[in-house]
Amino acid sequence: MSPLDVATLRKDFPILSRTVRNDRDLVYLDSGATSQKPAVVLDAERDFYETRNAAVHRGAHQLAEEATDAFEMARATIAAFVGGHVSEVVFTRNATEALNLVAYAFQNATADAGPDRFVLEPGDEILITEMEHHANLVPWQQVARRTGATLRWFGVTDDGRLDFDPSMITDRTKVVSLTHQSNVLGTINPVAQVAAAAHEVGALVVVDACQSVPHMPVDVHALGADFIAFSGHKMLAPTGVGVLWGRADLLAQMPPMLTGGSMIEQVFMDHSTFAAPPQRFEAGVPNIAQAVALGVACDYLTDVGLQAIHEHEVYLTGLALEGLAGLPGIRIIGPTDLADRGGAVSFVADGIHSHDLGQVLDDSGVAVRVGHHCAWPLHRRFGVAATTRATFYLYNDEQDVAALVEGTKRALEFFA
Amino acid sequence: MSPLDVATLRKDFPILSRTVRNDRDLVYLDSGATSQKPAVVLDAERDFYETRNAAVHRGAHQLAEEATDAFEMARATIAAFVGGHVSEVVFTRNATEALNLVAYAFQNATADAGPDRFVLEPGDEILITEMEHHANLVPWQQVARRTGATLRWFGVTDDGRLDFDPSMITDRTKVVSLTHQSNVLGTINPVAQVAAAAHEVGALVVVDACQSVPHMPVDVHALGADFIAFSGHKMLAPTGVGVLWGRADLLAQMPPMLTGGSMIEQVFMDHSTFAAPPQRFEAGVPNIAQAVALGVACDYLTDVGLQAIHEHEVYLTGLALEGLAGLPGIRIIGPTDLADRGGAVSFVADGIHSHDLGQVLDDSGVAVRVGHHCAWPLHRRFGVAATTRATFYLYNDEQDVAALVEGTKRALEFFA
Amino acid sequence: MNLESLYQEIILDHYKHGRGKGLREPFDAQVQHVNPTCGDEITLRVALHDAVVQDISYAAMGCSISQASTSVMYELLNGKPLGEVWPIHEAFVKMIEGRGKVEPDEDVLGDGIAFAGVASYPARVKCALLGWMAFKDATVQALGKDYT
Amino acid sequence: MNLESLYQEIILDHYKHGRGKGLREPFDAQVQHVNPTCGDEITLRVALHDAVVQDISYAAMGCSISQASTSVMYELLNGKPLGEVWPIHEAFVKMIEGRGKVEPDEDVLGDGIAFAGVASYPARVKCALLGWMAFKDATVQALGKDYT
Ligand SMILES: Cc1ncc(COP(=O)(O)O)c(C=O)c1O
Ligand SMILES: Cc1ncc(COP(=O)(O)O)c(C=O)c1O
Repeated sequence: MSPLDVATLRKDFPILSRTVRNDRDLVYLDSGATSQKPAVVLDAERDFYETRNAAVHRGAHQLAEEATDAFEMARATIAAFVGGHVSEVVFTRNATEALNLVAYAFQNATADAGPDRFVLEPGDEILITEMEHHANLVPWQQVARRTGATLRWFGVTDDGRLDFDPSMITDRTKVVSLTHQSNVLGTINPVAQVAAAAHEVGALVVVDACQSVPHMPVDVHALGADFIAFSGHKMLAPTGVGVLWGRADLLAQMPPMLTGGSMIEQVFMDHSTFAAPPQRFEAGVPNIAQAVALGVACDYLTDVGLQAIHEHEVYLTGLALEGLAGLPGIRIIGPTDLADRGGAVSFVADGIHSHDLGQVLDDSGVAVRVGHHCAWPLHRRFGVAATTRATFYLYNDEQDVAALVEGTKRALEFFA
Repeated sequence: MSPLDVATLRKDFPILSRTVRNDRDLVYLDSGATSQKPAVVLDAERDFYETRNAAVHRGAHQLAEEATDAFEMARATIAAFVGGHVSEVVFTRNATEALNLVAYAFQNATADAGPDRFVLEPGDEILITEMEHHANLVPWQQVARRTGATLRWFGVTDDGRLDFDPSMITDRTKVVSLTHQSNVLGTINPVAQVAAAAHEVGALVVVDACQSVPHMPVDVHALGADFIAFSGHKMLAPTGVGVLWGRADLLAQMPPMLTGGSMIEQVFMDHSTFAAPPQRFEAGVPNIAQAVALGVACDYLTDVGLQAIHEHEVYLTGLALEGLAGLPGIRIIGPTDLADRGGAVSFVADGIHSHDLGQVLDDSGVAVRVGHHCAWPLHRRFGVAATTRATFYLYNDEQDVAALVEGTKRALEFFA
Repeated sequence: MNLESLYQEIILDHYKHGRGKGLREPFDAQVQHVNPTCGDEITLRVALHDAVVQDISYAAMGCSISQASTSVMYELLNGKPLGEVWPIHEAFVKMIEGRGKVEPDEDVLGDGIAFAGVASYPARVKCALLGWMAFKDATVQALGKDYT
Repeated sequence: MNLESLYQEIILDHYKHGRGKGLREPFDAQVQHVNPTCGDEITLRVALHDAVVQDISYAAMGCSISQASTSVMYELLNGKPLGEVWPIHEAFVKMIEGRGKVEPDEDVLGDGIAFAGVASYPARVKCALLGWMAFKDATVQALGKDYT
């Protein structure tokens, strides 16, 4: 049973009443890519523009004061949402930029012979996992190449769990970066355990929380993370805003990635000094309205209840796994049990390419994602080029799962 | 006389009917920091979320196709708006990020021993101007320091014009980066002339078009630019979106700044290859709704007419210069004639700090900006710590200018 | 648009029974192309002689649309002089990228017109063109070799 | 809020006739603080003896609020033992950052309460605190020197 009253929640999301392809009801099972937005979030964004729009931290007039207030209050809301301090929240465009920001702290500190904590040398190791999204893989490849450090990774077991081998964490390990919940497998990783091992050798711990912060209660201190990254658009907020949360003492040491206005302390033609965090990492006029709306999205999620959302998604995941197991030739990529697992269900069908399967689902009104979901090495690990992925959120219900199973059946018949 | 029917245009901007401080009508003269938004732009953004919201370039379902269409059509509109090709438009958060993207192309190409065009060596020179916004200054300081190149700059004359000395452009010059219109002085620089000299020695030309693209017709080829950067929020569009336009052959050679999903060609655990531009420079889920709305803002501006907007602003600038000249102890920082000049009027008042002057204006309902406007070295050049700046846009009228002059008079009296 | 007009019989047939499959010798150029969103890939070889396509051979992994369109391409282009090849190639690309607004010419495209429906599904455009783009790339490379 | 309650007579008076201005010897620590948005700056020196503030001397460039608040600070803190200084300092910062919701105590703040209006203008908070933050910084440095 789900703890949510989905029928009531659905009314908050205008897009869910539209139809697709020949008047089918929209069954949106692609929230892992991006979520839909409730009216209250859209209202907040619009209201900002219609009543308080101004550049923040720059003007002394009333609009600028009100805009700055709204922006900084959103920062405080978001900090509280993940158990951090307001000065530890940096606004980025998306999680990808947030992860790059950390990676560039290493690259730039190394180039500048900056703070030890962030300097990498040949022999140093960056440790990730084989289930990372490209956003938490490619930036580390770049850093490794440019600093001479070595990129290593934990494997993934056949049933889609992290193959956590503590002996890989050694004195050479300088940073461990891993996803909290896999966007393909649904697996929730034992981040606290990995973080404890990493901290024992003095390594920094970066958590890609893109698929966890929107879907379950996350507390940065309980996780043991030094940095976490997540995207607003995956948690009911507008596109164009993401968050890097970082431990205050670490942010204080980090060089900026982007430089320009509003992040400086003093500027001369030949050199500059930089402001304290979080301003140091927010160059230029920021994504103000989007940040304000993200604050409102956090409030909305808090009202619904993150634990309830998680339980709801686990419930739907159980139904989906069960329904798909009843079809011939379907293989789940990821855990088939519900322990430490969130609402992403990826699968392949014998003899049908996921693009074709997805097309039949689309024709049935069911929006899923097909391809490698920006986790190409993970797909290679399972010997598949692409999978079909359904992801759930608070506005999905049993009927949506039934439509997924029904549509998949139709695809199997169509391509039989 | 103004060529615009401002009274009619003002109706499109909901915020302009609000009042500030004790029921004063809002007189918004801070568009140089950020512009207000017409309802049609806000409608477009909201409509995107309510009807077509999905992650672009990732899904095979109908929503994803429609979202991708909207996003790519906005790119085409924006490309046409500045006379470029659709594949030459890269979406960033703001102009600051766009300028950093170019600066990092040099930094990273140098670190990677990449394409010659972008490799900098000790002895090479980066040439900017003393009137640059921090966004077009600090990133170049960083690049110079990390590559060993030398940062040099053109000065500014006493009357606020670029002191263009062609002999500073030599074989050592690898990149010339300058603002099209100063955000403090209002000066419009002879970019085409500078660009021609730069191209003669094979240097690349970067133009900070933040204060020109929103306010006058700009054609990248007429400018002779290799890159131009501008911000959506300054041209009626939402916060959180900016643009880098770059010459196709140059973008094709440039390494990415941010890496992650959607910008790759192939990904393996130990290395990756990257997509062609513009995707190569857009890592992660982009600021989709903001980009779509920016497209609509461009259409709105085109309908009003960029040449008419420019003439309107020059007209208001003339009125402001005249009105302020009539007050005792006011000094204009910038040209006092209207040749090659846009709608930014900065000034200081004898014995009154700009913060105090701005406060009295604010109390009169007039929103201006006070401080160094992210051009600290330029202020130092004129021997002032801060100025009061009024900037005009299509929704400002003669009454707004009168309110500025009246409010300034009140300040002079208040602090007499 | 409905599913049946996208997946016409002829497409499903080419998908199940790909023509010209396999990598063969001799060849003048070989290329590898991928579709970065779904990971589909093709390795394709072209053998030219006197500006005539002697052989197109390929090994591909992908969806029905990409597999079938490569197979149809093999039938349409193999053995033809380049002077006849390019108009067909261009017409096919134009149709696929035409967003359903380009009327395909059966005289030029033959079985290729079965892919007209793809134009209404922008997300599948890259699938339908995967083999065709690889062919173009390989042929240009082969020509470069010929003349240098 | 109106202009007159922000710019009270006493503020304008301190602005025009700053108390304790100038940089003097001897001193135990000197700091330079800037307000990055408007470029205002202050160089401030503190001389301590037996945990008593012997002298606060400063050279500053800035708006009426920052100039006047530094001048008032000089009057309030100069010559006092640190034990009395910190409660005043804390009360002033609290009032300024209180967004108009903190009731200032005239017994503690004296003339300082004239700045209560600043709390309603968030953009001016940094102005009002420029000198006070510099003082705190300098005093902490001076104390560090004393005890190491
Ligand atoms: C000339 C100029 N360059 C760059 C910028 C930076 O723009 P943004 O803060 O939107 O990145 C601005 C505006 O602040 C500007 O006026
Ligand atoms: C696990 C994970 N990490 C990172 C990302 C990147 O997020 P974004 O594209 O919003 O930057 C995603 C989503 O695409 C994700 O699912």
